[in-house]
Amino acid sequence: MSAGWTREEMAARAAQDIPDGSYVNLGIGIPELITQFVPEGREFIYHTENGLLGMGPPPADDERDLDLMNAGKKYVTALPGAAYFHHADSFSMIRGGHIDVCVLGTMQVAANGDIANWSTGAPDAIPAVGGAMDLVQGVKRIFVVTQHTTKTGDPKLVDKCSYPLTGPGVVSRIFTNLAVVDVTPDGFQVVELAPGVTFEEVEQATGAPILPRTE
Amino acid sequence: MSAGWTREEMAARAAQDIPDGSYVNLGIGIPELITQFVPEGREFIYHTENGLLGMGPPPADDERDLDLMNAGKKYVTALPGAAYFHHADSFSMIRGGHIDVCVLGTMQVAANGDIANWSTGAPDAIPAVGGAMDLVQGVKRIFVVTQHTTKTGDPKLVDKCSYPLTGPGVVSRIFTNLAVVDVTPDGFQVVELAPGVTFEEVEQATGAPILPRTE
Amino acid sequence: MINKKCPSAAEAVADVPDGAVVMVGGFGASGSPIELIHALIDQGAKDLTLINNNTGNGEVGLAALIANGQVSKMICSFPRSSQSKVFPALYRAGKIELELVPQGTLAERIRAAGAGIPAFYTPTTVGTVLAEGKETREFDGRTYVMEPWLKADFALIKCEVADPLGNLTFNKTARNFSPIMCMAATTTVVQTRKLVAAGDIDPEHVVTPGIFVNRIVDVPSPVHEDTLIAAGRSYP
Amino acid sequence: MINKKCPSAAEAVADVPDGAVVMVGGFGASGSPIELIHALIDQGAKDLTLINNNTGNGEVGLAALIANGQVSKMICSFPRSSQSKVFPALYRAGKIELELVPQGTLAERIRAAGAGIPAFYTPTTVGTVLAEGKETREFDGRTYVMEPWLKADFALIKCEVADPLGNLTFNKTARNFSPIMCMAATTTVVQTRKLVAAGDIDPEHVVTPGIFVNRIVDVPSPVHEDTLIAAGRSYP
Repeated sequence: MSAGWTREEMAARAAQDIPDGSYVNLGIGIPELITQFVPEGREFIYHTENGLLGMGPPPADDERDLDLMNAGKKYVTALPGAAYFHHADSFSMIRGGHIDVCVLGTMQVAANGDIANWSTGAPDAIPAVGGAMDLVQGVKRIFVVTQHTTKTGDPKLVDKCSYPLTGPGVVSRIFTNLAVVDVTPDGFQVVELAPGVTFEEVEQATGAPILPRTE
Repeated sequence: MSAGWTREEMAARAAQDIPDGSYVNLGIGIPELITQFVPEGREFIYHTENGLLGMGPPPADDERDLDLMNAGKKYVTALPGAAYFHHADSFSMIRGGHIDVCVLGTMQVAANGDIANWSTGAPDAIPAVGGAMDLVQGVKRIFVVTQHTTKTGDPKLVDKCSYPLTGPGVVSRIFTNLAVVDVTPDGFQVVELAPGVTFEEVEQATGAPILPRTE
Repeated sequence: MINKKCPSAAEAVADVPDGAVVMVGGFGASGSPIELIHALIDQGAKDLTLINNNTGNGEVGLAALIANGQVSKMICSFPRSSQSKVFPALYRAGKIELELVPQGTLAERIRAAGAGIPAFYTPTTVGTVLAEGKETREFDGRTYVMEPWLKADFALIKCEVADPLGNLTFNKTARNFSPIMCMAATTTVVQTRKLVAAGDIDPEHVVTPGIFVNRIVDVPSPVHEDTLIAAGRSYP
Repeated sequence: MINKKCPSAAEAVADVPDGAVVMVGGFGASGSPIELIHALIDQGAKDLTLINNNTGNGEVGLAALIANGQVSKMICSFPRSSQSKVFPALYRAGKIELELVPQGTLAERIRAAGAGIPAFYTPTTVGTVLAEGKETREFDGRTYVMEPWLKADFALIKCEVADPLGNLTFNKTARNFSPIMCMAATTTVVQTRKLVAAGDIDPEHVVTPGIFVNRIVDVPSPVHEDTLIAAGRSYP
């Protein structure tokens, strides 16, 4: 399927739905691209779990500070007006409902808003959860940015997650390469189709009933 | 009774039992005098509930800082090496068992270590507890410094407190004008008599059985 | 650029509704946001639940707000002091409700609200009348009381330095309850003695990160409760 | 004058017994007290329970301590990373136990230990396998899980500036778990890049007050895990 949004376009589309002045936590992968697509006239303040509010872009290689990283353990910078704090304060921001938007990648997301993005549940896997379970329970709005299907073509938007949950009923909106999809009381519903993509194509790539956009 | 210790001597005697390097919280009244009687070669670090570790003596009148007070709302100073912190951190120090010694005044203290020093329980009294209940539960050792009897001659060391408790079974040692008294599994026991005071005088002024000093 | 500055104390407290739960920073006189409290007196919201360690002194600030009949309930640890007359009189007359909370439990309940912790266990009050009716539980052989979080609709806070993003520092023991109250209120209103540009506060020295602050009012020469009382002042 | 300075890292960790619960500050490489960890490798205490967000990288620091067979149990939120090989191999071989704790719950359990709170409720893990077997409870119609405090016998911490009383500041995101671990351990051992006189740290800027610190080791030029790994180093 050549139609649809690129990774960059998915991030840009997600950025459109983040209000000006939001406190934002970005997961690893496509969500990180959002910083490059902040809409004109808006400003987001980035939080990273390991104790920084006001995170800036990566530094030049020769300006790295080994003690300034993000939760993904990548080197970052601090913008004017930044603040450092310890881990209990950092997760107070998360669990206390102070962060406005969290944008995550995922393995699966279900029609009821369940998300599974931390473990395949394989018996030989080393389980590792990090801050994902805190984020999905604490942040006001959970966005997911993800390819609509896996590399092998399996749907990532499903009726029920087969992988262990990160949190139940927490996702509000999903941005894929094919569409913007809301989690509604009636299940998935298309909000917007990517250019050149039909509702039928989305329906076929989705592992659960999905409603067309309301006219 | 003219024999016995003065207020200053009671404070000085209590100070003798505080180890060098202790973190100390002092209640209002006689306990405050302890700062004047720190034994030669020892150093105590004073904590005050409203967010200061390293509290120093009162300032000269013309050097008062209106934003630098202690929990008794008196103007104080901060010594080199002091630290300011917020109330949740301050009571983490208390409740988390980080303060070594708390010296309190009291209305009553019982033979099992119960202390009552926050309310007479009178129906028209405005109840006010402050940090007393946190201190008695959280600090490692609770000392009491008090006159042995009330102004009207009633015992303050009693079999059972008639006033509402601040905390049950928390007091370890009591310094009065007549004696130093331990709370033991067998009840009150004299550790030391004030100069010119007999055990019988202490016994008579005490509202509970009291054991003489072990030879 | 994000700028949380609000033109005046009056505008900053204009939307406090009747019946609101309002936290007020300060421990006694130290850290009390007098200008914001007086703006709330002018604004006139009624039936307020007030959260502060004390109940104010003299006839200014917190005491004046209570005297003005705007407060129906007080949540505090120490409602009387040598200079507090307003609250005791109303309390004895049955005109104001009191929820007495030990100081450390008050602080921890406020912090819990800010941290998304609905309840926790504490040894404080075990075996006293203040634990009556409360759920207790043993951990490792010791008894603890369960305490719920304590949230507010508004927090009125005084700080020393603020930037437009809401990063704050405080002055000495005027810090007290203020940082945790900033975390626990839906809308946090701060009066600052000094307003600086973003970046002027070292990120290592920020006490309250801006995420916990909604509105900033520039009050470069704040009055101090102690000074007002010494001068025999009353408000309004 | 009170002086918590300890002559060497070796002396500072000399009394860590076999079977001790040891918290180690740092988030990945940032804030990891390499010199103290290596001293603990030299010291040789066994059967340790280690608490850290991760499990170390490469063959230095935390990973080297685990590789040396001194750790029987790991409590962490994220035990694997691109450069962690030691823990995964031992875990798959059944030679090391893992208690997986979400990052925010790990931080809050540590903070609770320092604050004298034996248990608290959190929404994190509700509805997931990590809540299985745990007590849940509803507050205001939402379900929460009860979590216990997490204490340690020792904490090994890296800071930026310390004074002889144990007051500490940290460097940027190297702060992470360190301040709360200082609170939660019976004995807190800190390596500092800079040791200054009492009073040289502004009391407003102290991050960890000295009451939470027991021993300070002067390590003016600490090695950094990332640098050691890039150089292909291993320890011992």
